[in-house]
Amino acid sequence: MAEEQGDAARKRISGYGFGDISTVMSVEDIQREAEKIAARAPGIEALEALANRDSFVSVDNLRAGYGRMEILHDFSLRVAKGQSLCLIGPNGAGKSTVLHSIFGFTNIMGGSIHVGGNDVTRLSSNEKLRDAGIAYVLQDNSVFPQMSVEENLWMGGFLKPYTMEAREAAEKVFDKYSRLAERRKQPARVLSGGERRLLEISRALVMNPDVLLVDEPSIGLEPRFIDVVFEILHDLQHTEGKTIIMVEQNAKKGLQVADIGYVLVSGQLAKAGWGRDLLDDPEVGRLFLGG
Amino acid sequence: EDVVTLGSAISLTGNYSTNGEHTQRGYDLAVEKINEAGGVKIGDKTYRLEVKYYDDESTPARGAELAERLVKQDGIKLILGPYGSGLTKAVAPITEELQVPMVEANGASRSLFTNGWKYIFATLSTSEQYLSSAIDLAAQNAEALGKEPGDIKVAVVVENDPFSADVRAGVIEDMKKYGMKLVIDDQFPREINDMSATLTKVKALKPDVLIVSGHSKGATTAIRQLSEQKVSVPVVAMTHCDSADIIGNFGAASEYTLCATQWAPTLAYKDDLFGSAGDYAKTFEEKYGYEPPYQAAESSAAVQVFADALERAGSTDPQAVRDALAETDIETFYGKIKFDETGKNIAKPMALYQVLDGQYKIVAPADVAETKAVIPRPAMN
Amino acid sequence: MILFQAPVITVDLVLNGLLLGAIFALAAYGMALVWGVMSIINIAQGEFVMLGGYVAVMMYWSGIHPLFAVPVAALVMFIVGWALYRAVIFRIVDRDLFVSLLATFGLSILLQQLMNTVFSGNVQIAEAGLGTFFLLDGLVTLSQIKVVAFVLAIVVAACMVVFLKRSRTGQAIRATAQNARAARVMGINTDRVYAVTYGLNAALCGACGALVAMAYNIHPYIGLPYTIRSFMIVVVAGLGNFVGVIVAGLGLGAAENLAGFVLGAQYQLAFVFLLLVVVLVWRNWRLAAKRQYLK
Amino acid sequence: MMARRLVGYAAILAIGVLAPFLFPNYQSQMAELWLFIVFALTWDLLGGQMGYNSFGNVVFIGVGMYVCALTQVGLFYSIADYNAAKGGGQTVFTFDTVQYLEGLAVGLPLAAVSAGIVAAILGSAVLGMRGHYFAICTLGLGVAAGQIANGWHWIGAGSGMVVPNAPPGIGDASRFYYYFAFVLAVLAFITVSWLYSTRFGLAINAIRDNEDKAEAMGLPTTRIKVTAWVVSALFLGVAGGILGNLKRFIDPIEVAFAGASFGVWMVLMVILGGKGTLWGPVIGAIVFQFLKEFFWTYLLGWQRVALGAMIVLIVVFFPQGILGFLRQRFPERFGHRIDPAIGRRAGEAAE
Amino acid sequence: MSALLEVKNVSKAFGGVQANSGISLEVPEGKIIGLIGPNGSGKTTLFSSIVGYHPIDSGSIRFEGSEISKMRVRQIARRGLLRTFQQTRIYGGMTCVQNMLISTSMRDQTLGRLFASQKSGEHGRAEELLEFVGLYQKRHLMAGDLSFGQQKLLEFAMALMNEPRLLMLDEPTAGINPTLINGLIDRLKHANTTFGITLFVIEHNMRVIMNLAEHIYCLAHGELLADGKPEEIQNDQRVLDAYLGAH
Ligand SMILES: Nc1ncnc2c1ncn2[C@@H]1O[C@H](COP(=O)(O)OP(=O)(O)OP(=O)(O)O)[C@@H](O)[C@H]1O
Ligand SMILES: Nc1ncnc2c1ncn2[C@@H]1O[C@H](COP(=O)(O)OP(=O)(O)OP(=O)(O)O)[C@@H](O)[C@H]1O
Ligand SMILES: [Mg+2]
Ligand SMILES: [Mg+2]
Repeated sequence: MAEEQGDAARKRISGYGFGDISTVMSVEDIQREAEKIAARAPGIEALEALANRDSFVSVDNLRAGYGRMEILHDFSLRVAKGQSLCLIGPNGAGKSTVLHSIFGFTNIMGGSIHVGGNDVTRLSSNEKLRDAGIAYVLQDNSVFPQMSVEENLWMGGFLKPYTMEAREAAEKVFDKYSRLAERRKQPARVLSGGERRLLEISRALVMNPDVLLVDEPSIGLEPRFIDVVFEILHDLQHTEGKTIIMVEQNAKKGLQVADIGYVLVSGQLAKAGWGRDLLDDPEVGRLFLGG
Repeated sequence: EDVVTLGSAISLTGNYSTNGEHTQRGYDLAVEKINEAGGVKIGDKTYRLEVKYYDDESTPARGAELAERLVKQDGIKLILGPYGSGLTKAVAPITEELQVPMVEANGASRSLFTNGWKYIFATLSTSEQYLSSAIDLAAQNAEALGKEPGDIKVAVVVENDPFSADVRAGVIEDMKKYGMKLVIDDQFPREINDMSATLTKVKALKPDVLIVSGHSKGATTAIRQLSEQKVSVPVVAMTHCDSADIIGNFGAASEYTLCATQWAPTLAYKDDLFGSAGDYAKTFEEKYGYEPPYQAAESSAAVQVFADALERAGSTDPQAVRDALAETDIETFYGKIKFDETGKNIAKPMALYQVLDGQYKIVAPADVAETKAVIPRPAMN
Repeated sequence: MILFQAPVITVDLVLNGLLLGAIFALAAYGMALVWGVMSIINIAQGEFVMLGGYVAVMMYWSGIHPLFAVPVAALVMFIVGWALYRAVIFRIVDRDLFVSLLATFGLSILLQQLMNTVFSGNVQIAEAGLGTFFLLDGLVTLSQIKVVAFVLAIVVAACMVVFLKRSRTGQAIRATAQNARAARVMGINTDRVYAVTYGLNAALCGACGALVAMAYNIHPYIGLPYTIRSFMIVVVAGLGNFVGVIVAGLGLGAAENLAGFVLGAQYQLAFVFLLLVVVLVWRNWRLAAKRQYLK
Repeated sequence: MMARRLVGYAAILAIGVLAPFLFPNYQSQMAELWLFIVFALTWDLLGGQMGYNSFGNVVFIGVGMYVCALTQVGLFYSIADYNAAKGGGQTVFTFDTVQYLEGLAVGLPLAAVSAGIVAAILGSAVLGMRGHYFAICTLGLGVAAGQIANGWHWIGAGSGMVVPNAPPGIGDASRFYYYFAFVLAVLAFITVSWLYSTRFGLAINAIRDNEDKAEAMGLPTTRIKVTAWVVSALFLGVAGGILGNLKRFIDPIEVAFAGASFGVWMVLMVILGGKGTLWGPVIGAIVFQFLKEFFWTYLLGWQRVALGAMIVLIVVFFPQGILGFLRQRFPERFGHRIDPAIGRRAGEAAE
Repeated sequence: MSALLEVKNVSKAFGGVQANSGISLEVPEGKIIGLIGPNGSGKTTLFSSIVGYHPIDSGSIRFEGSEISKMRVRQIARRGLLRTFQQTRIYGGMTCVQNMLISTSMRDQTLGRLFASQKSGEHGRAEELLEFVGLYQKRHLMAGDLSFGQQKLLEFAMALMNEPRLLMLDEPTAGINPTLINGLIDRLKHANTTFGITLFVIEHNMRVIMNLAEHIYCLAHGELLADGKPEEIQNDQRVLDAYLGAH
């Protein structure tokens, strides 16, 4: 694993990366071809292998959606403690829905979700956070605009029995990221896009979760912030040993940082492999990375 | 057994439902009595009376609709009036157009009798008479008030509805007779339950007479806030004292208030159905557990008028009954009833109560007065 | 114009207006809460006030001093509000705001006639048997119950402000108001927050109603004016500005009383509603200069 | 297809014409129903199609009602005398057939025009706001209008105003007005369905879906909105005039500017039938009128409880309305198609 | 020839925040111009100022030689200056075709024209353009049911339907699948060459902007930091420090 990281570091991609735009395909073509790949989707065995056979978070044959509309069809996922996994795929494939389901925002029609061996399928979202140690960073901006930066962090510790604990945790964050410390008294709405993302991520860490769900960490961010955010994630995984499941449209960057990459197509798992391998996979490149 | 069904849409819910209820009970009591006494004799057959009710929710639109429904869908050709001038105003055009007679006991506004309607008959005195006698009293006691009748100051505070508007008109016409001054002339909307602004005006302008008319809510609010703000006016006169039960609710605060009434249990009228006015009061109280306000009495009388007209007409045909009604000339426990060509009852005077040590005592008109009015009202301590 | 002949009258009017305004403010406060947090406009506001009033009246009938009714009414109404949320409101909480307008309107007419059937349409009062203050040789009168109502209203409102700023629940409510989904990610049970918020609103209205029953009078159809005034106050104060609500409430009360005096009582309500319209149009016009609009 | 539709329309017209003879006892309820259809259609023009939910349309009904009635009287008597009339019978106001018809002939058009003008003026002031601010502001307008009428003695103030008695010359008055209402409803229907077929129809839909976008694409949004409101007002004005004569007594708050009844009912009918559809308001009005009459007849004393409960049930559990429901159920019958992919998902969920 | 759009030291502040200060730039006829800059550097604000979403504090904006900074959104749009939004905006409750039909240019349209029945020609063009962005099969779908990426394409097609002189796109590719992005770029270039529509594009995605734009302006802290050809910008130290970051 360590040398994989070194390997990834060598061909480091900044921001959205550069590269050409030769491959042009219509939505329909992508859909069609993607479904072809989906036909030979990897079995559970392959997923186990990627998770080094001691999966910490495991999703089995999940069927979930919104209202009566089923979005995910028999979706399975495996990731070991301290590993990071990146979901990519076309728009509307159901990537966010996977994270929603793990955190308990969707209504689950079938299948099961286990974290650290115990079944969390039917837990409510605050039980997920308190008992199962799962934290979630949403796709769209989710700070409390009228509250000050530190209040936002305190809210992160809302479920802690004593407010003091939350405050201590907040202090830790401030020691770590000075750019937040400078703005601790200001209302969160004045933060720039990157700082918001930083706040959201560190706020998710106040409850000190084992599993971190991150949806499109880099959306709408300027290149420099993209790198900053991914460094934070990398740091969390490797120094604090968090398990990270992320969704990323900026697929090159995502796959390059993550150990494991899953390709999701219209609610089904189409392909799975080491992030690095998927990066090099021509088919994936053509269909999802823009060549 | 044969039945004659009367129809009525009255306010069972809504702003006027208090008095709507009094009205309904008045109707029911009379119907019950008449049926006990063997019913109505039409031609050579006797009929029982019945009343079909709808709820107009105190809204005229509804009232008009329901009146039409009573006649057209339910085939009822004899209508008993709703409560209040507003609703009567809404129903009368319908009965007029469908040419069915309506005897009403709670629409007092004169504006009901200026459209040339031929099918409306009212057992009650029209509302301009309600409080004009209070003005007369004030004039008679002018020197007691330390004034010439000419410079007595009057404040008129009425709800903004047909009935009170006409009460106001009557009072103002009467004031003109004596040349009194109108210093306050406020009309408050139906929703309002706070008169303090107006009463502040009263306190500032110190009128000698305060006239209030606003159904039960008006009476309640006025009495309460008068005592609250310690506004002492030598003569305070209002309508709907008894239906608002101001004595029960406010006790001392209601002392010396002058109250317009169409009827009182202490009056000398009598008939052979209910006996004397007092007997009627007893019967009513036995059945419903409270003293009958005049709204109930005049309603009962309305049913008697119908019964009488039916017997004289000798048929239930609306035309015949209408003509018989026009000829009505009877005395009931409620008073004499005789209609002029517009349908008003011109045979019965209004009476005026005064609250004296927790009792309603008639103080006007002179011929039926039980005692002399206390004017000016002693200042509250 | 006697206003100027006797300036004391103006004092009297304004004072009585303020007392009235405090009571409006209480109801408006609840509406601001529900509107801000759940984006629901509660047309049944006035009916909650009315219910609270009947609680007071019933206690008065059973010989308990109606002042005790204020907390009791609040408690009872909190439960009622909670129940209503569980029964109906939770289904419309994330719907178009207009749906909530209609649904709560349905509730309001339902409650009106229900109360009419239970208590009849009579005007009811809960006599607190307090006296009256006289200032400036009796020209300015303040009935003590109104003063009590005023004080209570202000105290309750103040407590609410603190509660929202300090308490845990308060924090949760604010968070939910600002970003519900984020709040859920923080592990806040937004559904419970909504239930509590709606309950609190009902409780405020209940307390308000008890005061109305003591200071004025109540009957089943008293609701609408309170609902509309609450609107008016919240709109004028601007959403989320809870202190503003109190100020606006007092202001409205005074303005209304003066208007009733100057224009004559028959135009008092017309004045209130025209004021509402004018305020809105004016604010929108101001925004239009910045090429924005009210929404 | 086309032929079938024509037959359908013909049938409806036939029923409309014959109804008074088939059910002579229900004439005025049916007349009221046609007016309700006008209310609903015109409300949906703004609420459903343009996304502007108005509680203030009663203003136009009220204005129309008063203008028409005042004209009917004013042409022949002093309005002040008529409304102030006091005193036992010496002043009696009667209208012969010619006067009566003349009054209507002038009154109804005048009602339409004045309502239209009011709409244009108010519209340009109020239609700048969006969302619930518009709803609240119109609500305020409705109540204020009622309160002003309620205080204005010249038009009868709180005592209301009795419209001129229908002279025998015109026969059965409620049948007479039934046909007015019927014709008006047909006109209203034709007008709105034509509007929806033009680009104007698309434009108001665009405003509903995203007004900023519509503006950014260069649509004259303000003028479009005001126009739509004025169109509604024209019809509502006439409807008001007719309603006044149908009810025969104009109470400022309960009949003319009846925000708490007509004002809300028209919204309910639309929601019930289906917002933003052509036939929804019509169906909604019919169903609503039946339910209402049923409640008021058989649930005496509980009718409003029932109505309230019904409202809650409708908006909470049935927000898309009858047509909306059908449209979801059989989209293709409404010319829309659903993404096959989503269709598949739904299908699977259904199993 | 003079530029189609001339912005002369435009400033705009929101309360305390100075979103734009003294920005001057030019968009020549027929070109594709890029606008980049850190988050919060004032790009969207500048767009909004140009199309009249809010009044500017100072400066002048000239379009086709005439001052437009005092005009309202609608008037400016009628002159053929159009913008798309950072968050896609389409008419979700209408079908794609209807979305297109209502997007036709209002340049010479009076209110009355709205009541004239549809011109058949317009319908044809609408379908052509949908074909052009690859939405032909979905033309009768409710626009709201389209996926995220397809909605962006529809918005683009609607803009073309309006036949603007200048089209300003705010982050057209944000959150879109990389391969789809290529398709979008291709379409943009196509529109520029075949329809001769001038483009002014905000982007954070270097892969897009570098391949698309002929000239790029870079904002930072509300001020114009640098401008030049893509390769110049790529290697401009200030831009690297303020925006791109070392790589
Ligand atoms: N709240 C919702 N209700 C109904 N359907 C939804 C909802 N959210 C998403 N969907 C549908 O579910 C499908 C998957 O949505 P999801 O957000 O998971 O896609 P995604 O892979 O995250 O796309 P993107 O990359 O654009 O975020 C889409 O077809 C979308 O239309
Ligand atoms: N309506 C507003 N009110 C107050 N401040 C605003 C408003 N709009 C923008 N700002 C501020 O102006 C600055 C520039 O905002 P703008 O949206 O133009 O940045 P941007 O360049 O578009 O950033 P991004 O790349 O994230 O879209 C930011 O600091 C923002 O907080
Ligand atoms: Mg997503
Ligand atoms: Mg931007």
